[in-house]
Amino acid sequence: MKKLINTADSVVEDALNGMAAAHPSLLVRDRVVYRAEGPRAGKVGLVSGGGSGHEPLHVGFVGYGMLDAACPGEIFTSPVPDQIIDATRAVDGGAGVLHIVKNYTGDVLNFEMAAELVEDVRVASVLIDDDVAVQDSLYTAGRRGTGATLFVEKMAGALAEAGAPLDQVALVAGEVDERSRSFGIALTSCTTPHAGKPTFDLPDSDVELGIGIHGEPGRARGPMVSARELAGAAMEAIHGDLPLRGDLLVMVNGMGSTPLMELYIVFAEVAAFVKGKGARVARSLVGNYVTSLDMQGFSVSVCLLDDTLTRLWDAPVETPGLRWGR
Amino acid sequence: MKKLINTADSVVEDALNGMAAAHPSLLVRDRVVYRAEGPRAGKVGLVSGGGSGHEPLHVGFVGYGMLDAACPGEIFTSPVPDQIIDATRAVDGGAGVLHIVKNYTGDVLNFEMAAELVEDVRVASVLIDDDVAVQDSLYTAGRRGTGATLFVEKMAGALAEAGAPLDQVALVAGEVDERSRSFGIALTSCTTPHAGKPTFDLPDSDVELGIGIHGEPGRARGPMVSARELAGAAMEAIHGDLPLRGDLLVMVNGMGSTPLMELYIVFAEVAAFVKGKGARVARSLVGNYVTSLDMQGFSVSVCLLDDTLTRLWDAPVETPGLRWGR
Amino acid sequence: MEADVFVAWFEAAARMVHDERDRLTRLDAAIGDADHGTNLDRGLTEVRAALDGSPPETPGQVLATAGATLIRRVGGASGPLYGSVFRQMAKSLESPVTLAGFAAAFEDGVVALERLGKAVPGDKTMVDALTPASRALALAVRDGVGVREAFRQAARAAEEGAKATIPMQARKGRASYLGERSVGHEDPGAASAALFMAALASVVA
Amino acid sequence: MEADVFVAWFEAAARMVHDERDRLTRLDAAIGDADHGTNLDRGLTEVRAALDGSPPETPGQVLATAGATLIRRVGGASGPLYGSVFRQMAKSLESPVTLAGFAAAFEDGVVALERLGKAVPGDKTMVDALTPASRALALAVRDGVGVREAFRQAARAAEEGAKATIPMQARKGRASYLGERSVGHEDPGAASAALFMAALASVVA
Ligand SMILES: Nc1ncnc2c1ncn2[C@@H]1O[C@H](COP(=O)(O)OP(=O)(O)O)[C@@H](O)[C@H]1O
Ligand SMILES: Nc1ncnc2c1ncn2[C@@H]1O[C@H](COP(=O)(O)OP(=O)(O)O)[C@@H](O)[C@H]1O
Ligand SMILES: [Mg+2]
Ligand SMILES: [Mg+2]
Ligand SMILES: [Mg+2]
Ligand SMILES: [Mg+2]
Repeated sequence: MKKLINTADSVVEDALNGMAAAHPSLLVRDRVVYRAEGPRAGKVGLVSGGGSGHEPLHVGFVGYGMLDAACPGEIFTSPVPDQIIDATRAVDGGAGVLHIVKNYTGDVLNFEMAAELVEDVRVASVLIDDDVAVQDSLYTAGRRGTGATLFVEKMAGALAEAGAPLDQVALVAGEVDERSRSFGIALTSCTTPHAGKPTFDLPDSDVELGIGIHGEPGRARGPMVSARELAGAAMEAIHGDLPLRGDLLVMVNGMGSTPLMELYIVFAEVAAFVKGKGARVARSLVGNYVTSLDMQGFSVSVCLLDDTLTRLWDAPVETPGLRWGR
Repeated sequence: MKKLINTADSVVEDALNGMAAAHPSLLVRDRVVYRAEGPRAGKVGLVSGGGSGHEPLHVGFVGYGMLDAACPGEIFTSPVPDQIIDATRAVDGGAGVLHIVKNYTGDVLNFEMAAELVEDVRVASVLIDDDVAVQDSLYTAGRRGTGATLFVEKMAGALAEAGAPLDQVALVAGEVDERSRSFGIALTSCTTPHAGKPTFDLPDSDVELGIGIHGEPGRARGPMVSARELAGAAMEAIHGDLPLRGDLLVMVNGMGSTPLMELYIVFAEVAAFVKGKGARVARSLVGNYVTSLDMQGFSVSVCLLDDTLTRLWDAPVETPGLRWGR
Repeated sequence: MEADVFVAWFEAAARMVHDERDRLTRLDAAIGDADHGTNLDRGLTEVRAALDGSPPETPGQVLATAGATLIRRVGGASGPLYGSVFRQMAKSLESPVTLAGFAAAFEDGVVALERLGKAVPGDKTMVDALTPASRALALAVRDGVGVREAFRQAARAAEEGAKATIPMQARKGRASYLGERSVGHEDPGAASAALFMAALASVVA
Repeated sequence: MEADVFVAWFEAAARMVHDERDRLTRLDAAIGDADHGTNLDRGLTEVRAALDGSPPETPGQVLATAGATLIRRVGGASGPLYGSVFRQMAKSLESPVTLAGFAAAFEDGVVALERLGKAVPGDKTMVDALTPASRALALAVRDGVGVREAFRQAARAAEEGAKATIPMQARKGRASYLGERSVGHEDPGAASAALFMAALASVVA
């Protein structure tokens, strides 16, 4: 393992210190990342969080138009209730707080515990479960939350910024999740600092299809083929679950160690696929946004837009990881 | 080699198609990336370029407040004069064109040839040579252009946008280069699509110190140590060449496959170093901006700011790779 | 059983989990996200520190401290789940603590876990180690077996339960995403649950 | 020498560079950026296509086409440098082409290269293969040696010149960044220059 770290135990702490040093707009306190300017009276607060190792998600999405606070756990480990409780209390501007929770047992349990304990704040929560690689059935923990989390944080954030009440922000957040699907493919495993070696072995001839964002192996192993074929596999999985139509928001997301050039190559194929289905890429994002440490690979996330969602996507945002309009 | 590509021969073409599909604000024609809206009358045009494999540099920095056109060559190969000639003619709004050239023999020769051949356009050029790893002497091709290229493109771009004449834009561009220094460290080699295997071998116990951005080995090999020590080595090299003082613009840049979390860990150490020298991180940038395909590692670039440069840095920019203020 | 037995339990568990940390993480790497050993080691180190800091006076206080600390420090799925086992035990346990009382409280703890995680036996989770352990304790009480032997049987049952997760296909937690690929691997949470029970047995050995 | 000899020269060079592409790239990987083989192969493939497309009538036209195509298609350092050699040769060459005329034009080409790249012998560049080749041609002319033997001697001199770059420390181009670490490796541009001369020798063999 070769990583730019000091010790395996201090990676989260050290990285948060770096974020605080780099971004005066952020405040880092007790393992929670806040907007430095604090809560705005009357605005619904947005809190998310999850294991670390997915940067810029979530900590890099704190700021105007997105999150009010993010609770980073240890590497790939959901945050603990204390962090979520602190964050929830701190960002409440009187209009209540939305918890944006990716559907993993750990995230769900810890956010639930926290929500129960902050009786003094009105809390709603939305569960993100966009990963079509997982069958949503009695035989799984349900679909994982992956790339669509960014869509929800952005759009719900814009709505909250515009002054919408908690129930409406929660409703739209849920709608964004429902209209979004993702699928990921890994070319390599990642290496967690504590394990010190790759989570799984993958020969040069193979890829993992249907991965999540925690370095887990995927649903199946397949042959390493061209960008066109890999993009096709991801898009078929998405299209098979939610037929593509109309205006789409499309994200081609890198898993952390995939160069931007390769993501653009994938995006070209994704765009061609979308066109082939008679739909339209109305908005797009290409880059490393929802990552899995140093994994090589990509995921595609698609959201079926309507006018409202497009407006919410286009609204100004000012965070370390996503910024436009200001 | 495991890459998201179709064929080694088509990587640049395919990636440019992806960029064009992802960014309606860009126009890709004959291997040149332009702002879609074309030149603005009276504005100095900014043209840069170089080998591909450094994305987002340069193609991702085309847009309001930065470049008017970028000429991507093959992987790690400077563009050819035809591209530069096309770009120079196309972006001239009557006020002349600045060529921003990184100091590599290939880049210099091809830009020079192009400049000689476009007699119909007033061309000035600035040479970027910020890499302190290379001794600037008769015994080298001179210092390489690396991270400071982004600073120059941003600040000269802002000045051009503000309507400054060519000689002034060129002057300030040169000044930014003179006030900037960089140093890079590789944890792994990169793999070019054509070579298909790593450019150099590096055991887990070692790093390459003083690398450029083309996968070349560095000036020396050293032991793999902590982020603190590696950041310290980079900062000592910079500080030894240009003593840090006053307000600094500091970029901690990933070489392409280094996760953001690790870059923040490095940034924390860099910020501590700067503080220790009595200087101040006034502006910063953390991310993969001037990359070397899938290399793991980082570089630090520092620019000594003054009020003018700070204002130019803060001015609005709207490109795929860098965006704020609009 | 006095408070010191319970303190000793968590100290032994902390030691054993620390020693087995890499094995637990490796198990989690195979069908999860490679953090279970680190998670529990971190949590139990904190439990130890909390118990050292202000030694509780009653078994219930020990369990309550352990449960709360695990919830406050572990995160992930296992933090709340283990935490809820011990917090429920703390609530259920009557003093003085007898084997029967312990077994009943333990059963309550497992039920609380099942309720929180919505897992049932056969889902390939820690439940598959803890329910056999609970049943072994109940049988020991019924059969009038001594504490030492009862805990040993519980440990054995937990260990067997953990091993029995190997052929199972996961239906809960992260391993469920793997579908059939989860078959053939021991569940890391079941393995750590077996360590908890082995620690208990070691305390009264 | 007629145009067809020059066409054959570039066809042979294209073939040889294509066959040696990976070796050139490997040499460039050691002290450069691993693109020299790909660069030249791409360029010479284009030269071939250009010569096939509209076969030039004079040696000068062949050289001019080759030079311009290399400049338009190679990029990097080697594109403009090789391009300038052949463009200068095209300008200098007088018809009919004699060995003496060829040698003089070649010398002019090398001088143009040196002027453009500001490299001198010993800097560990293609100059270190091309200047000995040029000298060999001049000596052959002086000694009245035949074309075939003259080209063979030039090829040998270029090859020796290329090998002589191995112990040199680079002072120009990308390899110069490596300082002392550039010692011990053959310069890729010198190696490809030797191929150009070998191609020339093969044409009149
Ligand atoms: N719903 C559940 N009910 C019971 N146990 C569960 C459940 N989900 C997960 N577990 C247990 O948690 C263990 C994983 O713990 P850990 O790795 O610490 O958390 P995470 O899965 O969040 O990374 C699994 O091996 C399993 O035994
Ligand atoms: N200034 C120079 N003068 C002469 N030859 C040079 C000079 N700089 C580089 N070269 C030659 O160019 C070769 C490298 O070519 P190539 O790899 O195609 O370009 P780049 O270095 O731009 O990647 C070197 O091996 C060397 O022989
Ligand atoms: Mg986890
Ligand atoms: Mg090159
Ligand atoms: Mg886990
Ligand atoms: Mg090269």
